[in-house]
Order: sequence, then structure tokens, then C-alpha cells
Amino acid sequence: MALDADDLRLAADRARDAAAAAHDELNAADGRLGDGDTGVMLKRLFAAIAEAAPADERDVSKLFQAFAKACAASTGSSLGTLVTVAMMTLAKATRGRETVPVAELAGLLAAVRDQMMARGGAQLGDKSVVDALDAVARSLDGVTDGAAARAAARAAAIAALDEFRGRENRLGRARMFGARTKGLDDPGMLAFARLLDAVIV
Amino acid sequence: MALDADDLRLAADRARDAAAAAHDELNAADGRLGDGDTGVMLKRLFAAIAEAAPADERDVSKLFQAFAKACAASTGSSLGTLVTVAMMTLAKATRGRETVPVAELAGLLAAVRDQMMARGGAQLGDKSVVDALDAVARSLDGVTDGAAARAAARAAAIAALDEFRGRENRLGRARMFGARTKGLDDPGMLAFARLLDAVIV
Amino acid sequence: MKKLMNAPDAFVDEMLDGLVAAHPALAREARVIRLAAPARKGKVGIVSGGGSGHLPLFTGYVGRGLLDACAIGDVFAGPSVDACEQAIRAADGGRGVLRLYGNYGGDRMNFDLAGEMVEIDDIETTTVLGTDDIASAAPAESGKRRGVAGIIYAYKIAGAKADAGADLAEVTATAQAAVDACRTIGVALSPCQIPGAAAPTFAIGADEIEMGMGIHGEPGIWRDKLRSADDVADEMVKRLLADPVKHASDRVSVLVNSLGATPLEELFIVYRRVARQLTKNGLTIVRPLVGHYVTSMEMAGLSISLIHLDAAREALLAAPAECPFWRV
Amino acid sequence: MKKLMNAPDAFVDEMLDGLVAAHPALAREARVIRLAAPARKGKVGIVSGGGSGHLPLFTGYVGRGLLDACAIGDVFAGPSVDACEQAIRAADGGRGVLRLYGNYGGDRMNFDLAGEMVEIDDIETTTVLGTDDIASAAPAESGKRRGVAGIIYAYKIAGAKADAGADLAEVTATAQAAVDACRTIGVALSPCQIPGAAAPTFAIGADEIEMGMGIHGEPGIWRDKLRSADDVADEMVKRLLADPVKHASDRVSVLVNSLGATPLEELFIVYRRVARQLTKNGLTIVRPLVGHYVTSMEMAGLSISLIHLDAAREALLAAPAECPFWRV
Ligand SMILES: Nc1ncnc2c1ncn2[C@@H]1O[C@H](COP(=O)(O)OP(=O)(O)O)[C@@H](O)[C@H]1O
Ligand SMILES: Nc1ncnc2c1ncn2[C@@H]1O[C@H](COP(=O)(O)OP(=O)(O)O)[C@@H](O)[C@H]1O
Ligand SMILES: [Mg+2]
Ligand SMILES: [Mg+2]
Ligand SMILES: [Mg+2]
Ligand SMILES: [Mg+2]
Repeated sequence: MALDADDLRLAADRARDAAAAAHDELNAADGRLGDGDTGVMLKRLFAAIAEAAPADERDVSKLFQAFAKACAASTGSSLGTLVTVAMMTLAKATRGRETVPVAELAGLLAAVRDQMMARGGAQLGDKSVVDALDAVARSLDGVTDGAAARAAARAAAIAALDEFRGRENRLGRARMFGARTKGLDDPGMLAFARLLDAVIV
Repeated sequence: MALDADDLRLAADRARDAAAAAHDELNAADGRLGDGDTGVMLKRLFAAIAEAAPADERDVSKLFQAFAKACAASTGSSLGTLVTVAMMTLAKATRGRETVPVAELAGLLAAVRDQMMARGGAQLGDKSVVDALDAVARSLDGVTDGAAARAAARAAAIAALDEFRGRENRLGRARMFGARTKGLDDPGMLAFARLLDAVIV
Repeated sequence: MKKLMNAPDAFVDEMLDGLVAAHPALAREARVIRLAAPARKGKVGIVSGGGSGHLPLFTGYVGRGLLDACAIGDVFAGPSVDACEQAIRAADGGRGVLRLYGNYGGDRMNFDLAGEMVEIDDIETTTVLGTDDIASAAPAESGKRRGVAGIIYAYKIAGAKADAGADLAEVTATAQAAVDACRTIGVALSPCQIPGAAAPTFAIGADEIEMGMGIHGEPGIWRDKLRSADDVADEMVKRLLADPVKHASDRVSVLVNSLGATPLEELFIVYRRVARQLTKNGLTIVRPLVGHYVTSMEMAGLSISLIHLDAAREALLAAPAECPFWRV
Repeated sequence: MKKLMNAPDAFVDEMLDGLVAAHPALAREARVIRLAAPARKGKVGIVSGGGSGHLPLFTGYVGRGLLDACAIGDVFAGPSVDACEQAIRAADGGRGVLRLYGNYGGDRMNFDLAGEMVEIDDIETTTVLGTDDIASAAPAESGKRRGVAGIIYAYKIAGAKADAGADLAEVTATAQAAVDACRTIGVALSPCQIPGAAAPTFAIGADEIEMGMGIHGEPGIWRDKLRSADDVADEMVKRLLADPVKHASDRVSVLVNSLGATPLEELFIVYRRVARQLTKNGLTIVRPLVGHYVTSMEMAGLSISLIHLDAAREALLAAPAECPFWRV
């Protein structure tokens, strides 16, 4: 099983719709321990990404490049920039390719996670989108089948939310809220779960 | 019957107490058609006046001069400045005198009224403190007895309030409120009535 | 409406202490703020004054090429006669003093009385009243209009004239012409509160705006649901342009002024539209001003002032001047 | 919380249009504000940037002797990578560009990415992060502190250094030293609202104050009943002086800054007390600043910034500079 450019375009459309649908939920989650803009930012960002997808392009890397370009132009929030980093990382890792086998997803997501950590300075366990990515990347290790990958990824994202909910945020604005963040979902992790869920339908 | 310096000192103390007692009522009245400060201003002003009364002075004019000086130093509101004008007028009109016969009160108040009109530009009928003064000055015309003067003045101040309550303010800030001032006492007229009532006990 | 203050009665005096502490070019004498340097001999003096609560007005405009001294009252109350007198004396450089202040009853009486008191010492004084608020009276009764933010144009223009050595009559005529050429209208979105007062100066619904409201909460022209910035700006510009001006010009300056809580962001959104509309009407904008120039403490809202410029006024507006809150 | 605005999505762009319309010395390119005049050849460039909603910060400090260009994001959101890159390119005069901005995660990633992108064209860049907010992390973790109002001292001091012809390393070291010498603490009395948001950025009781709250409503040190201005000022000064500074000096500048709705009157009441306390502690105040320098739209509250000055910094602070909201 492998993903191609059409899969990516479809995923971009679905991500756009999912971000719009999750707008209020994510704003509210961010409002509890941040500045309440995760939803509005992601809605705008994924609309820009979907809009930017070149219709006839077959090169997967070129699609990711277009996504990265759209991100770089249209967001400045922390999470938005991490999406930019993700797109740039994926563009570099898929140069010249028209398909991406499912078996490579674990490695790609791990590369994204590492780049995000390098850029944003987060550690594993800080309770951020990086922890969600890490969980999903690890869940895909050795998985080659599409349906199995979908199930594993979905389960991992939910499990990560459950695992981290009771912990303290140790990053960014949320860090300032200290113990008050216990019991709350990190908005970035939540956003990742919601988008993943839509993208891999 | 005549008034002397001791009467004036006593009047100043009573005015101070009356202004303090009427603080809330006057602020509220001014709040309906002005900036709500008549009470706070008069309380401060009459405290300054009472404070300024020279203890051993017998010359009535000198007392009024001291009052005028205290006013000039301590207020800048319209009504406060009209009090300053009143004190200056009275000081000029009583120069060198140790007593002021009741029979002269009508003329003195009329002079005060005229000076206020000249300074402040109010017309009779504009519904301001000038109308209250006018009514009281006229009520004292030909009155020589202290008790009679007290009764006449008190009745005139109340009658003026009653007469003007239903009319429109045509002066200062209150003018802007137009027909909405119908049914409301003018704060300056009300203040005059309250102070008069206390001063002539 | 919370305030960072100590005793309400100390509000004005502590504020003035802070003002002169932060701005050593200014000096304080009781309720007068004047240039720390003595009055310039041979220069016509200009004084202004009014109630506190409008910073940078009034005291913030004492400076070279602007005001020489300022008499200041309690919050929203006129300056005392004594303060007015002191200010005039402080500003006197031997060639007379212009009293240039807003058209409010108490202020007028106080400055008039003060003028009489300095006559004894042969200090000649003249008066020009700011009457720029078009919402406060019809054009036929423009003499009854209140003075609001537009008065700072008169400060600047008359100040430059005095700085250039003009005599009292010339400075007075220049100030009067500046006032005559200037129109202001304001909108209010929320009230302010006088320190120590039990309640705000007025009540307004959470979704309402009042067109033409005065800077002390004097009632305006209409009150309605909040509209878009463009709609509000359009109506304000329309009203300003519809008000007759004797010597209208196609060169104007415009001041978009926050009443306090309205932030610069919103002022610029409004300015953008105002500039477009003025340009559309064939007017050229010279030296626009956008910011907090005349406020009512924490009131939300803004005012727009428009002044028509002839060549002389334009040059005077451009002349060097310097005070804590305005520098040219 | 009412706003005079049009569509919330247009808030920033319309604001920027108004800014450059009112200030012709500034020019706009998408989400970059830069000097209208081209970058001065041979001068080290200085760029800053961050979210909108803090005017005069950031874009209002573009000017001679200050910033060369500024990347600006949506309200309270960082500038995009593209904007950061554009700003760096606009500021480049061939001798490298200092990125001088507040320590916020998103901004850092974006400016870093942008720096990598301009490397291709051999534009050398360095970074100095504003970290003056002492309430945002303990002294031991001062590198985690947010940048708030004190950054304008770094703008002014580094800007003067660059203006004087210093090279990138010198300008960078000067900026870093200015940041290291500067401490800020703020108090919040009321929140602001992001355009289009359903609710204010935080809730606070009608009689409450929060010590140490951040300019986006980040939680502070304590929240309690409102206290007197003197008490609040005393605690703020005490906290500022208790925070260790490497090269402390007995000459300081101090900025008493309104977060938006807090009027100048209250700033001066607080400044009066701050000046007294600093003097009591043996410090001499140089060039104090009191006003709206770094805001959060209509938020009520204020911040106090203290910068220790050595002779070099004091001279750089006094050097001529000019932008729409600050002129020396
Ligand atoms: N440095 C970082 N590293 C990893 N994840 C981060 C970082 N900063 C923020 N995030 C993620 O972004 C989310 C917040 O996103 P968003 O609200 O869009 O950003 P902002 O804080 O700029 O408003 C957080 O919940 C967290 O998961
Ligand atoms: N020009 C004037 N002539 C006569 N009376 C006046 C004038 N201006 C004000 N008043 C009187 O003063 C009262 C208001 O007093 P006050 O609230 O102290 O003044 P301010 O309007 O300055 O706040 C009015 O009710 C009116 O009676
Ligand atoms: Mg957020
Ligand atoms: Mg009143
Ligand atoms: Mg008053
Ligand atoms: Mg944000």
C-alpha cells in the first residue's frame, strides 16, 4: 500500500474541513491554558493549505513544498509554524517521489517529530503536539497495511491524549498555568488527533 | 434687625454642615443633567469658606473678602465661581460696615443676582441658581424683620423650585439634555434652597 | 472602572507631581503647570486651562512653540480663579497674554475674573475660546459650541505665531482664525469615572455607540447599535464637511484622537477610511495626527478634528515645537 | 468590549494601511512595515516583529535610530516566516541584520527559519531575544522569560549603535547587554479582546488586580483586591530591584507604560511614587518614559521597566532617533 498525490490532495481537503469543524473545540481548549486561538489559526491555515495544492502535480514532494509555502505565508503561531516545519521536512524526505509506501510513514513522522523538537525546543513528555506525533509514529512502526495503519494511528493519538491529560504542560504559554493544566487536553495534541481522524477516514 | 460678623461666621459654619449633608442629594441631581459633581464641589467649597472666616474680624466686608479669597483658591466649577462672584459682590457692597440691616438684604441679593448674570451670561428664566436668587431677592423686598425675612426667603426658594421644575434648562451642560430636564430640579437652585434653609435657621 | 490611584482627593495633585517629575522642562506652582524656564521677555504669552482628566490636554501642551502655562482644575472641573491668575502671570513676558481655552461656563468666568485681577499690574489679556465641537450646537449658534480636541491645532498655530514674535493682537487673531477653521465630532463607546465618584459619568449599552457625545459625557446626536468603523468614519467625515466654514481650503490637517481606552489599532483603521474620504472630496491632508491627544481618562471612543489650512496656518503648523506629547 | 473595526479578518491589514497612510516615512509590504527610504548601505539592519495588538509596538518603532523593518502577525499571533524573511531583506544594508524580538516560541521558530532562508543570499543574521518580564520565570531561568515593554530600550540602544556605524557583532552585543540590564513587571486590571473572539482574553473581578500578568493575559504572581497606586508601585519596584542584574548601575531609566486603557493620569500618579522609591534606593533616573509604549489594545493595567545604564548605554539612549511614537 502506498499514498500518492491524489491521496494528499484529498487529505488536504479533509484536513481543511476537519479544522473548520474543530474550530470552537480547539479555541476553547486553548482558551483554558493559552490564548484561545488554536482553532481560528488552524482553520485559516488548513484552508490555505488546501487552496495551495497544485491540481495536476504528481510529485509528492512538490505538493508538500506547496503546502509549506502556504504555511510560511499564512501563519505565525507556534503550532502553525510547527506545521510549516512538518511540511518542509516531508518535502525534503520525499524529493522526486510519486508514491509513499505506508511502511515509510513511521519514519517520516519520526523525522517530523525530530525536526519539530529541534526547531521548537520541546522535549518528549512536555505535553505538546510533539508527544502526539511521537505516539503515532511509534504506533506505525513495522506497519505496512493501510487499514492497520489507520487503526493504529487513531488509537495511538487517543491513547496519547488520555495518557497526557492528567499531566502538567511544560511548554510555551501553557507552562505558566502550571498545575492548573492537569486534567486538560493540550490543544496541539487535541488538534492533531482531530485532524488525523479526518485525514485517515 | 441687622446681621453682624458673628452671624456671618455662624452662617458659614451652618452652610458648611448643610453642604456636607446635601452632598449625595446634589450630586444625584447634577448627575441627571450635568456631571454629577455639584455636591462634592459645594461640600469642599463651603468647608474652605468656613475655614477661612477670620475669628476676630468685625468688618463684614472683610469677612466676605476672606470668603471670596477662599473661593477663588478652591473652586473652578461654574456654581463655585458664581459663589466667588457673590462673595466679591457682597464684599464690595458692605465695605467698612459692621452690620447689615435686614432691610438691605433684598438689594444685596439683587446685586449678587445681577453680577452673576453679567459674569455667567444667564438670563432670568434659564432655570439656574440665578432664578432662585431672583425669587428670594424679590421676596425680601420691603421686609425689615428677621423672622419675616426668614419665612419669606424660605418660601420663595421652595416656590422657585416648584415653579421651575417642569421647565427646561437652557444653560450650560444641562441645556444639552433639552426636554429631558423637565421634571428635574436644577442642581444649583436646589443647592441654594438647601443652603438657605440651613443658614437662616 | 478600576483606577490605580491613592485617595481620590489626591488624584490631581499626585498626577501633577508625576507629570513634572517625568518632564523637567515643566514646573508646577499649586494648580499651574508652566515652563520651568522663566517667561521669554518680549514674547506674547499663551495660557490655557480646564479640568483634569484630559491628558495630554491641558498641561501636556506646555512647551516651546505651544503653551507657556496652564491652569488646571479638579477632574472635569474648571481651574480656580487663582490658578487662572497665576497662569497668566507665569506666562507674561511683557507683551500680553492670550487666554486660549475651551468654551465652558465655569472656565470662562474664572479666566475673565483672573483677567481683571491682572489688569492691576498692566498685564494685557485677550481671549479666544475653543468652539470646535459641532455636535454641541447648530452652526447658527456656533458661539455656544464646546471646545474639544481641535483646540490643540489652535495651540500649535497660535503658539508658533507667538514664538515668531507677533504681537498680542496678531496672536489672538491667528488663534481665532484657527478655531474658526476647525471642526470636531466625537463618538463614545463607554464612559469614564471621576475618581471617588460612585458611578461612571454615563451609562451606555454593551453594544451601543453614541454619535456626538461630549468629552464629559454630554449627550450627543444619536445613540444606536455599534456600527462598522467605516460607517462611523463616513458619517463623522460627512458631518464635518457639511458644517459651514468661512474660509474653507482644499488643504486640511486631520486629528484622529482616542478618548482614552480606544487603542491605536482602531484609530488607524478609522484614519485609513477618513483619509480616503477626505481625498475623495478633493482635500489634501497635511500633517495628520493619530493618537491620544485629548482624552477623558478611560473613556472608549474617538474624535475626528478637521482644520482648514491657508498658507500661513500651514507654515505655523509645521514650525518647530516641543512639549511632552507632541513634537514638530 | 466594543471595537471600532470592520471585519475582524481585516483588522490587521486595515490598521497597517492606516499606519502608513498617517506616517509617510513608513512603507508597507504585505505584513512588513519598513522605512520608506531604502536600507542604508553599510549600516547594520535591525528587525523586530511579533503579533499585532501592541501598538506602538512593534511597527511603530520603525524609524531612524531604531528599527529598520518589522514583521507583523495577526493579533497576538507571531509573524509568518515569509514576513520575517521579507523584513530581514528589507533591513539589509550589506552589513548583516540583527533580529531583536520577544522571547515567544512561535516568533523564535519563524525568525530562525527566515534567517536560514536569507543565508542563501549571504545575509548574515544574529538574534537577541527580549526577556525582560521577571514575572514569567525565576532569575535562574531568565532565558525562559517573555519579552515585554522593556524591549523598546533595546531598540533604542541597539538602534543608536547601528546608526553610529558599528558592525553586526557590536550591535548584537549592545542589544544583548541592554536586554540583560533591563527588567519589567506588569499589573493587569482588565482584559482585552482579540477581534472576532467570542470573549475577552481572561476574566478578572471588578475589584481585582493581578500582579505579574503577561501582555496576552498570561497568568501572573498573585491576584487580589485592587490596592492603592502607591502600594502597587512599591511592590513592583521592590520586585524589580530584587531581581539580580549582572552589571547593576546607580543610573537607570524607567518606563511607566500603559497597557492600553489606563490613562496618563494614573501613569503619572504611579511614576511619582516609582521615582521617589528609586531615588530612595540611591538610583538616579535618566530620561524617564511615561505613556503608551507597548499595549495590549484596550487592556487596563501598566508595566514598569527599569534599565541599568552604563556610560555607553546612557549615551546611546540619548542619541537622536525618530519614529512615529518616540522622538529623541
Ligand atoms: N515549541 C513547541 N514545541 C512543540 N509544540 C508546541 C510548541 N509551542 C506550541 N506547541 C503546540 O502548539 C499548541 C498551541 O498552538 P497555538 O494556540 O496555535 O499557538 P500559540 O501559543 O502561538 O497561540 C500547544 O498546545 C502545543 O501543542
Ligand atoms: N452660567 C451660569 N449662570 C448661572 N448659573 C449657572 C451657570 N452655570 C452653572 N450654573 C448653575 O450651576 C449649577 C451646576 O453647578 P456645578 O455642578 O457645580 O457646575 P459644573 O457644571 O461646572 O459641574 C447649575 O445647576 C446652575 O444652577
Ligand atoms: Mg494559542
Ligand atoms: Mg456639575
Ligand atoms: Mg463640574
Ligand atoms: Mg497565539
